[in-house]
Amino acid sequence: MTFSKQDIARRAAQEIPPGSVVNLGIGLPTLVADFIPPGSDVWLHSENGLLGMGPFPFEGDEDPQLINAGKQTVTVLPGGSTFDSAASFAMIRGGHVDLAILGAMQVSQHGDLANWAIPGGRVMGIGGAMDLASGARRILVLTTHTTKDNEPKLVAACDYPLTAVRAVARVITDLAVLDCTPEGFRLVELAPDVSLQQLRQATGAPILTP
Amino acid sequence: MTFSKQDIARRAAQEIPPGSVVNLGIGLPTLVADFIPPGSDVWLHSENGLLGMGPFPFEGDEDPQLINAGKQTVTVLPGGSTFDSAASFAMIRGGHVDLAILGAMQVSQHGDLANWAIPGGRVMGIGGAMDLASGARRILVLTTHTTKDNEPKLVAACDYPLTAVRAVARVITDLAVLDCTPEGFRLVELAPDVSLQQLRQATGAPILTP
Amino acid sequence: MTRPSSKRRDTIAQALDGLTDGAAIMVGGFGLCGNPEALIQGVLDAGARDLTLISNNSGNMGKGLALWLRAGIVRRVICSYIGNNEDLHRLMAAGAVEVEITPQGTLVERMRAAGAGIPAFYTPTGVGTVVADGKETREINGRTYLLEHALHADFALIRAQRADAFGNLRFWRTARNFSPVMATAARVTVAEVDHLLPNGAIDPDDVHLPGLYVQRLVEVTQHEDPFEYRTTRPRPDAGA
Amino acid sequence: MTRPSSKRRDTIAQALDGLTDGAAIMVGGFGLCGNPEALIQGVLDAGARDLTLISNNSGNMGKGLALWLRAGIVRRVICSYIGNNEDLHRLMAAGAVEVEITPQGTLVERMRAAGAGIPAFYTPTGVGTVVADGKETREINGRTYLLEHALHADFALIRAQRADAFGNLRFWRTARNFSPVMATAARVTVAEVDHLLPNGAIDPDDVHLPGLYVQRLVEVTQHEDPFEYRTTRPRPDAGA
Repeated sequence: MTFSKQDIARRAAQEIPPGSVVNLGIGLPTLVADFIPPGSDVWLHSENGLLGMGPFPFEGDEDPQLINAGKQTVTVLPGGSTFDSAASFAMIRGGHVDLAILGAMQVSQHGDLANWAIPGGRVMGIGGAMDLASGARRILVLTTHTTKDNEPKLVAACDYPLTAVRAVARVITDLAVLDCTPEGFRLVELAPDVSLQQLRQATGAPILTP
Repeated sequence: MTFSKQDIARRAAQEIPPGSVVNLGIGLPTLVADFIPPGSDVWLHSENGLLGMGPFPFEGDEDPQLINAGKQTVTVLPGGSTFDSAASFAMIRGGHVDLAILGAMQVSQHGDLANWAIPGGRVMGIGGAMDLASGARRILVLTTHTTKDNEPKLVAACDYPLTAVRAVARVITDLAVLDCTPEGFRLVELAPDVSLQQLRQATGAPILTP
Repeated sequence: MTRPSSKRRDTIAQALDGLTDGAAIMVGGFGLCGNPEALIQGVLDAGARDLTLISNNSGNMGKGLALWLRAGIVRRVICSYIGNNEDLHRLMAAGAVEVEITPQGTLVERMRAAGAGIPAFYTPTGVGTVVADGKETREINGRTYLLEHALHADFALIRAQRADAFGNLRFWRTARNFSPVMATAARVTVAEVDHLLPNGAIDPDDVHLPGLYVQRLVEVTQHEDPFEYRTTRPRPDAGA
Repeated sequence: MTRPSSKRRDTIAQALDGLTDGAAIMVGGFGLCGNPEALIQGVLDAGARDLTLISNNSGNMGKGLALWLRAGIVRRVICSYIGNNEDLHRLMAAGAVEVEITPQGTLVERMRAAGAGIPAFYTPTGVGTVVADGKETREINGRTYLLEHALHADFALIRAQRADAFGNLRFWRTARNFSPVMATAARVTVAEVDHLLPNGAIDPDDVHLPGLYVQRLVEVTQHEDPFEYRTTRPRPDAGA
């Protein structure tokens, strides 16, 4: 049994220290918000200029001028603040965001991240991805272990256009939790009923066991 | 009859275009505020973080947390704003202050300004002087024409430590109004009853007449 | 204190006076959030062409700055994200518009630098990526950085919630985004404001953008303010 | 929402925990305006020595940071202006304190850079002066600039008017000055606040400094707030 998307998000939430400032990327990382325990004093940062992002608004309360970086309507919690984009990226670049949880197209064992463009594919743009990947104190990646065509996304070296080099600390996939090291991905935790052999077959880089 | 300090300040006020943002240095330049015509929409900037500085407060209204760059208690006019020092110097360095009116120890014909340290004297510090002199769009200097020892302050080349090079546009002294040019100080206006010869004798650089 | 400000313009056309063909224009907003809707339409009406558009998304879903793209008045775009801005995808693929994609933090820091008199700065963002191509790198305290340059514009068109006569602005929630920074980087900043108030209406400590950065003000009371993703949760039963 | 914040400290000593000999400390204030008075006294009480003090004026008239200078606990000062800070003049002349004098705008921009992850930037300020001695210069678009580097600190000690539990701050009038910028540049920022309120007490749009920059909060309700130059004008006769 592999980790479901919900499992990945739940596992990712365990990586968030109480009192920390966290930026959640678009897609799978967004789900993590649902698993942050109440009262853990975690502050969500949205790079369009919001700290202390709350849940989606109640029906009828949505404000087109209060959105997250995914352009979804959101709310702001008591203790939240708004600011301009220069201030927002100063927080990111200056290392004041404790953790960024990002999606990925490829991650290398060295922690190189590729998550903004597929070679030959349509360019969606960079957005805040490069700033987050090189600026946040710790980078956690959530991704399926392989592509739809069963190509490994965890590789020895990325061949997709890079977002940042030596950036990712830990990866959580449907198969495992792994740390990036120069020698390979170090296994932290296997999904239930996933074998080491299965993991190795699905990974394009060495797997180190503890 | 030479220009008095009041005359210099009154003449300097004529250099301020309506609607402009002006920074007044400590000392003689501070007097200029009294001669800005009401309704001329001039906004005084104080580099400690205030735009729209008003007159001194009424007795009893003084607030120790509302001061100008000379650390005097002041007021803030309707339409004024407060901000941090980084924002304040971004305004100055970015050319958003239209005019800085500064004091001087020496000014060269090329517009070099020396106003922060006397060789061998006690160093008072730089403060905002270098930022203002190199950042404001136009620099106007107000000064006595000579030192207490009758040495010229308007010179061919400064020998005091510089504040900025090629910075000063115009100088107003007790003897004359003069523009800086590479060839010498170009006379704009003589004080009443001051002769050109008198001006030349008191100046350490060529005087060009219109 | 409450005399009419000389910055006030009665019409959009007056507010955009002097905006010529070939101008570099920064436009505030994050996607469609915080767009100066009337000014965007006004540039179209004024007939300006061959524009360089500097804006984070440069339109979306056929709205906002997509109007400029569809009208063919944009020659070049500097942005950070295209996403589902199909108009920009199409024009970029056809080679009709030159597109420079920049990391979002670098884009806004370049504007901040322009406004603050900083001609260039070093940043870690983009090192080892295509963003670094052709740029100077430098090692400082053991880490590699890129040199990035200030980004100026002829006009900044922004939207604010409240203004006073001097041009002090306040923004609402995340509609602030790039707008106050763009205002510092442009030669002429035009603010489209929901409410234009007399001086004194905004406390000095409550100003988001000091008025010296705003050259023209135009009051526009009606906005579409489109949603891109209207996400909600069910309201808990309030009883009754 | 109103549970006690873990950032709150009950005593000044707790707020300064971990401040060791040899630390680099930024202290907010412009002259004596906006000084964290209790924290300044607290460092003295804690017995820390050999400090690097980064502050625009580093005391004045025997007050504020002049206490540190008189106690001999400062080894080095980075400031922009000495003026009539006689204690600093005396110690500098005696060679007892090393003093680096920096243009005020460069001083604060170096702090801003440190907080914003910018390791170095070019500035026009100081070109052709002693400030340029030993620094790299570079011509950009026909003008010469100096390279200046980010300035970090171990601690920032600042004063604010209002805080909420998360550490969002508001400052009063010109007491803001360097404080919010220093908070971004230090490893640990301690804010001495007049009023410590629950989260929600400050509207998100009204925050001057977001709480992520503040690690510790201590409420201090009494301050001397000395005047340096109490300048006034006569009150017009109010009748009666």
